[in-house]
Amino acid sequence: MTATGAPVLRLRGIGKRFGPVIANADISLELARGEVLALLGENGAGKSTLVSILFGHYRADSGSIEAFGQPLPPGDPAAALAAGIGMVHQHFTLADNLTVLENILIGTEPLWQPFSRRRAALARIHDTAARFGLAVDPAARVARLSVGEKQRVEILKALYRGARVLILDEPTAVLTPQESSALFATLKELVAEGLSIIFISHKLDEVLAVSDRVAVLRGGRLVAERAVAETSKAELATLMVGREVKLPQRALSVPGPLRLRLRGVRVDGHGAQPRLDGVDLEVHGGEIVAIAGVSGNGQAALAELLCGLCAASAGRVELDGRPLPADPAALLALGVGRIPEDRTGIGTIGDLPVWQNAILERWRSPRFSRWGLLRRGAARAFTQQLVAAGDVRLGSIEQPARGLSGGNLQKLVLGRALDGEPGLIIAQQPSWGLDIGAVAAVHERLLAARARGAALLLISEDLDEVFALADRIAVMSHGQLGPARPGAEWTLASLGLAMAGARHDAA
Amino acid sequence: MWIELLGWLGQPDYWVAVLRIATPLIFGTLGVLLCERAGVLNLGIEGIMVIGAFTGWLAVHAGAGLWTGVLIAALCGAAFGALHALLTVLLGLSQHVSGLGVTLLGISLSSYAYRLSFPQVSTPPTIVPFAPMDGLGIPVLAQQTPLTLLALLAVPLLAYLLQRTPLGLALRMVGESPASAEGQGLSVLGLRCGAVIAGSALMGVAGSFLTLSAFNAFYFNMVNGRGWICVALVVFAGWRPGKALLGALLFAFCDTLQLRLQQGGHAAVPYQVYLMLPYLLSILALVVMARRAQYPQALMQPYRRGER
Amino acid sequence: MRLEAREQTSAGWALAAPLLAVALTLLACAGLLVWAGAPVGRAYALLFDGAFGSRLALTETLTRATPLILTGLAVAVAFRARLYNIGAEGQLYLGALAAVAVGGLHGGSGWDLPPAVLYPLMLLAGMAAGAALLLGPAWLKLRFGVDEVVTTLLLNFIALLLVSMLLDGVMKDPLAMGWPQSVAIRDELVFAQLLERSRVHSGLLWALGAALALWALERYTRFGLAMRAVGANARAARFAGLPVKRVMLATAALSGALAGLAGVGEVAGRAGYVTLDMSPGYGYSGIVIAMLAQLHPLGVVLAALFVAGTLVGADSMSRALGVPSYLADVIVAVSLLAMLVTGLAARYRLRWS
Amino acid sequence: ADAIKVAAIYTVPVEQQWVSRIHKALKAAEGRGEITYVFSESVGNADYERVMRQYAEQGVQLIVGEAFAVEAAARKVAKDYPQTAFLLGSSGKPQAPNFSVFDNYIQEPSYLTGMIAGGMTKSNVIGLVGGFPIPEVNRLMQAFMAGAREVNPQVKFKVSFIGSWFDPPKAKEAALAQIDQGADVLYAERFGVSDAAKERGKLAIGNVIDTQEQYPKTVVASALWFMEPTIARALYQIELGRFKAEDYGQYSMMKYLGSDLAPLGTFADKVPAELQEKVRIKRAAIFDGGFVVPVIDTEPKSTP
Ligand SMILES: Nc1ncnc2c1ncn2[C@@H]1O[C@H](COP(=O)(O)OP(=O)(O)OP(=O)(O)O)[C@@H](O)[C@H]1O
Ligand SMILES: Nc1ncnc2c1ncn2[C@@H]1O[C@H](COP(=O)(O)OP(=O)(O)OP(=O)(O)O)[C@@H](O)[C@H]1O
Ligand SMILES: [Mg+2]
Ligand SMILES: [Mg+2]
Repeated sequence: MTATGAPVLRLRGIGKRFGPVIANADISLELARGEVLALLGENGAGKSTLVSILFGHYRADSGSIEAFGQPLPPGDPAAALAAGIGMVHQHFTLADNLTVLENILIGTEPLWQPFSRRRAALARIHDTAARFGLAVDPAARVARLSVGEKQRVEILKALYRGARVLILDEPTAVLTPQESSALFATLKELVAEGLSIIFISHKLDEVLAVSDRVAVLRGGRLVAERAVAETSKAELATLMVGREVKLPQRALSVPGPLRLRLRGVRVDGHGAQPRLDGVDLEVHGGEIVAIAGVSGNGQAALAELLCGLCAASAGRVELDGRPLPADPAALLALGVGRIPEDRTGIGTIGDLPVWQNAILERWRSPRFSRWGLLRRGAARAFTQQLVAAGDVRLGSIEQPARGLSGGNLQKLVLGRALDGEPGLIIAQQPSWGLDIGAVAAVHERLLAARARGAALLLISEDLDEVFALADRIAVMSHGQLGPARPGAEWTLASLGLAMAGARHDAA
Repeated sequence: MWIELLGWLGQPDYWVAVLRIATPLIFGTLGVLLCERAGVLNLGIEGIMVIGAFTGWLAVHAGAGLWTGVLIAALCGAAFGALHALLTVLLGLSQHVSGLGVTLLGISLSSYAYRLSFPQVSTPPTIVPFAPMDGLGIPVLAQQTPLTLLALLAVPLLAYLLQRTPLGLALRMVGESPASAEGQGLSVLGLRCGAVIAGSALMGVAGSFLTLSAFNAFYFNMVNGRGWICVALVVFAGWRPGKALLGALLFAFCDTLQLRLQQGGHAAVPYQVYLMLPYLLSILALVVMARRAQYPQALMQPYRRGER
Repeated sequence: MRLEAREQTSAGWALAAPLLAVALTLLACAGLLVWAGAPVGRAYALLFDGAFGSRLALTETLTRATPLILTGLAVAVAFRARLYNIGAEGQLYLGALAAVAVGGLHGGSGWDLPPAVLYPLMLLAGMAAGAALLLGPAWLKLRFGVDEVVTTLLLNFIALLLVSMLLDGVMKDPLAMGWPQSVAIRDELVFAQLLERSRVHSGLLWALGAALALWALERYTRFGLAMRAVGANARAARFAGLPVKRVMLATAALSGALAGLAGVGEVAGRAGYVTLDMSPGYGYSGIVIAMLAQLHPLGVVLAALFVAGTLVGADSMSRALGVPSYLADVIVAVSLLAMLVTGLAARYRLRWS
Repeated sequence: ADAIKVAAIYTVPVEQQWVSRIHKALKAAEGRGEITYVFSESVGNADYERVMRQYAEQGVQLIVGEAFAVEAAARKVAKDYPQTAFLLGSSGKPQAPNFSVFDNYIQEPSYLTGMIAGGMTKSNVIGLVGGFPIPEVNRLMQAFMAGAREVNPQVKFKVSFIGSWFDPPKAKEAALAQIDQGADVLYAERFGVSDAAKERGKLAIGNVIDTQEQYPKTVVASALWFMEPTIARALYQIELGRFKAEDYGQYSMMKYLGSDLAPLGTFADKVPAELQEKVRIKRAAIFDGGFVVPVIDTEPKSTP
């Protein structure tokens, strides 16, 4: 994969502020034909902002963009599309209630055309899909697709419109290793056809494997550009964070008493197929058990069950020998700490101030309320302490939680869940979308909890994380859970195989 | 009583009445549906219908043709729709409040204008309304005015527009996921404004049916809550034009039945119970349909670019 | 041209916005006055005079504001928990009806209880009736996912028909010559007059008390926190262990009770008995007022005074000048819309690009 | 003498039949220079008392209006302003010293129109559409029905109330439903009924006002109400400075020229002569007291 000829994109002096925040400052970049450029940077470094400007979602305060030698009018996604730029957003922009076909077709036909050429469109979608290995069912409703399939639809959408430059904002954050490698295969095909790709990721291994060149942003500035061949993981990490990153080390631990025990657990779904079926699992104090698996195989049901959001229809779920209640409040009273997958949708309430989010799980506790009245002073003091201990970076604890970046929000949720030293911790994708500095911080805290004897159940699709943290690993497939075997008995390949087997069954 | 009921259902007259009562509801419901499919709740309908009823009638009274009257009602409805669009779509203000404000404005402004234009009347001035389409061979339809035919035609037309054309897809998309629409180069604000304005034009026509077809004069309070019924019917219909027609007909069916039951000498039950019937049935239907209904995901969510 | 969010809401604009809105309204409505051939300057002087310029004007504004404060609060608290209660109108009527059922003379309860017992009973009954009417839609929403905007809207019509039915039937005043009106409240239960020769009654104190209490509830209690949490993100609230359904139902009960209390006030403080046109849309105005106040309980008081004053003043002005009195409603509508728009200025600034 | 300052307060628009008669009488008095006249229409229940007080404060000498739904409040205001004369539509009694009442006691011409309707129906089904079943409406319908039965014992009635004072399309719809069920003469208590009759080529009987001009082939006869005698009497009393609480109800009766049967007009040749004769005799009997139309306030029901 080598770049040839004149640049397809040329960014000059791009600057963008959001109020007091300088999101981008004087960024100049070029992208060559057939090149894969990776954008790296900590959370909030300005990567998404930069590509949003490129695509016309935002209008830059300064600077200009040329695409294929022509100046690109600012702030106009239609113009970007016309110039052959396609974008796959960090958060999917698909309409759940519409079909795949409709999501792809939207905006591709003249608005006032009195009919829609669906048959021709279908043929073209099949063509494109076949050429790049992007199998999807055009008639399916998007709501029913898996995350990986949605990702493919997003890419198809861009390709269908004839994109020559494809921008992918953290495309692998939500994908399993299998899905990720399928995506990379597709990217290779694209580059072979002469497309250029800008690609944002926090996973350095991936970046090194896929891209030709890396651009590192820090605090909105372009701090370095490197050819992949001439750099290393360690150098990139240091460039991003501005200092060296130390990954936490997992000390040996001695498993304690049995805490959580599942026997023949079943959770019914909407259809005939149960979401969980005959699940057996044991987690002891002082150990981390990881559940790996392709998303959509029942991890969500397991998490819901253990977070008190749904009840088992058969089997037993026991905590310290007593049945586990299906009620979040009761779980909290028993000392279960929970870290949800979706920190903005479920973990926090964006409209409420940070301090109210911090005490939300303990709103009835006499520590924060007396005779129905809130003890605001105590709540604020508690929050300050949480923020300081977890290194949560924010303006003030009075600001609405939605203003926090994803990483900082995650640290807040983590602090809240770990407060009071829970004996059982359910952690779902705890480092999803975080930069390596933040990942290190999260892992450190989870390992600390293990060290003091807590039982941890880690539900994650990120195999790096699974290997970094877990004492024992079990694979979930089709609503059934395999045996939890010690981490050392697994290799990346064997784990991938077990998960891929699941996928095969599903297909 | 049941025999009597069957007797009524056998009469074409019964169905003539059903269709006549349903017509303004059909126009109004389609109008609301169009707005909501694009993501905008339009509680201005009650006022916009009054505006349509007033301006359409006023135009005809001043000498314009009936169809010109309908057109003017549509345009004035559209103008108030534009106001609602300005407030809710462009400025992102609360759709509830803006809608109620537009309703308040529509009603009070038409009352004020009517009183200034006709200060000294003792009986309301009348016009010659649309005549039934006697020439048409079809039994029940022949006793309706052309506006009813238009309403019936508007249903498949709107269904086709929404489901089968690029414009319809774009409208649905801005109601489902405005961010994706914009990501595909469409103007979310433009589409939403267009939908609100067009939907409001339909509401204006709904109003004009009352003064130009169902009746021949304008009165204060002419619309009398019919607009709110349309808002309910759209939910009932699960945002589908075909079911909206069904809902409007069902509502009109109850109303027609109610009028007859009252006169049947079944006086043991207070007449208010009959009047409640359509509302109660609507709620019941909502309960039955609720699980299956698919809300436009972005309904009532203002869209501002580059904000989260 | 586009709007850009301010980093901080501008206090200056927050104060200037209502004034600007009033100015815009007066400007916009001047055209209507000219059309009617009325002198614009004098008209507006009369408007102000009619709202606040005399003892009669002031007391009438307060009287009118009383039910508006309560319905405004009812809507504000429900909207806070994202329960879109459009049904305050029906709840108000049921509250009024329940008050008469308990406190009504001849043909009312007929209970031989001392007024000291009947009085609180009357208030409670009114609030319970209002609450019950909203609990239905709230329950349907929680249980079946039925949209409450529509159900509460429809229930307004049903409630009014129910009132009409009862006023024709069991609750009809036998001494009212067959008019559809309820029996009257017993004299001992009629709200005290706050000022001689005026209509201001102690319902105003109830309304102001309710506003203060609600403000304190939202700000200082854990239930207030739960309410806001549930309103802002019910899924997250459930995850955090909040009893979402109970909070929703409690909020619905609170909201309905406030609207019901408005009905009690109208019966016991002003009208004396229930009629079919007792409320000129107080429930709907409540929505407008709650939104003008941005759901803030104390703001509701100000917004209600503003709406009441505009209506009373414009009504009296139109009478003095012989302009059709529908102008009052036009002015209220325009000022509402203007207030909405100028309210943006505190949170956004205009950018030209 | 100076013109008397009169203010009227109506709860509905002045087009509404009932109110239009008061408005017309006052307009006429204004035209003759006897009074200065201001009015407020569509004044809601909650506002009625305020408007009364505002007029009273402005020094208006006579306030005319409808107290029906605001009886208690209106009487309170009258007590607070003893210098002002109040003449209000009410089903109640006058209240000393200054609160007089009137009502549209036009059951006599209603009886006569009933006779005409009974004679004109071919299907022997007569439809009646009303707003609410209140005494003011009931007694006219009852008189009308009694009149119809007198000439035609076989006649059947269909009665419906639309639950609104003002929804012409709905009234029309109700009337159409009655026509669908065989009614060929309709008692048009509300606006909208005559339109249904006209559209279907049926007959209608007017109430309070004469609308034959608008419906020359439809409206056979109407029971007219004249407010002029009532107003004249009140103004006369004020002029002399001796206005007091009185029941003005009788001034709406035929013998005071407060009501009458409208001329048959376009139907003069179409109504059978013998029927006309019967009506003429009955009318005379009412005038000389030989026949008294009973006042029945109960809600009229459809013939089962
Ligand atoms: N819509 C917005 N409003 C205000 N500030 C914003 C907005 N979007 C981005 N920012 C600011 O711009 C900066 C850059 O954000 P951006 O989303 O580009 O970071 P990023 O590099 O994409 O982070 P991540 O790796 O987490 O995706 C952030 O620090 C934030 O303060
Ligand atoms: N609406 C907003 N107004 C002002 N600042 C915002 C807004 N939304 C986000 N920010 C700021 O944007 C920054 C980054 O936000 P963003 O959601 O892009 O996080 P992120 O960069 O993706 O971080 P992470 O990788 O941790 O998810 C934060 O510092 C936050 O303060
Ligand atoms: Mg980003
Ligand atoms: Mg991020």
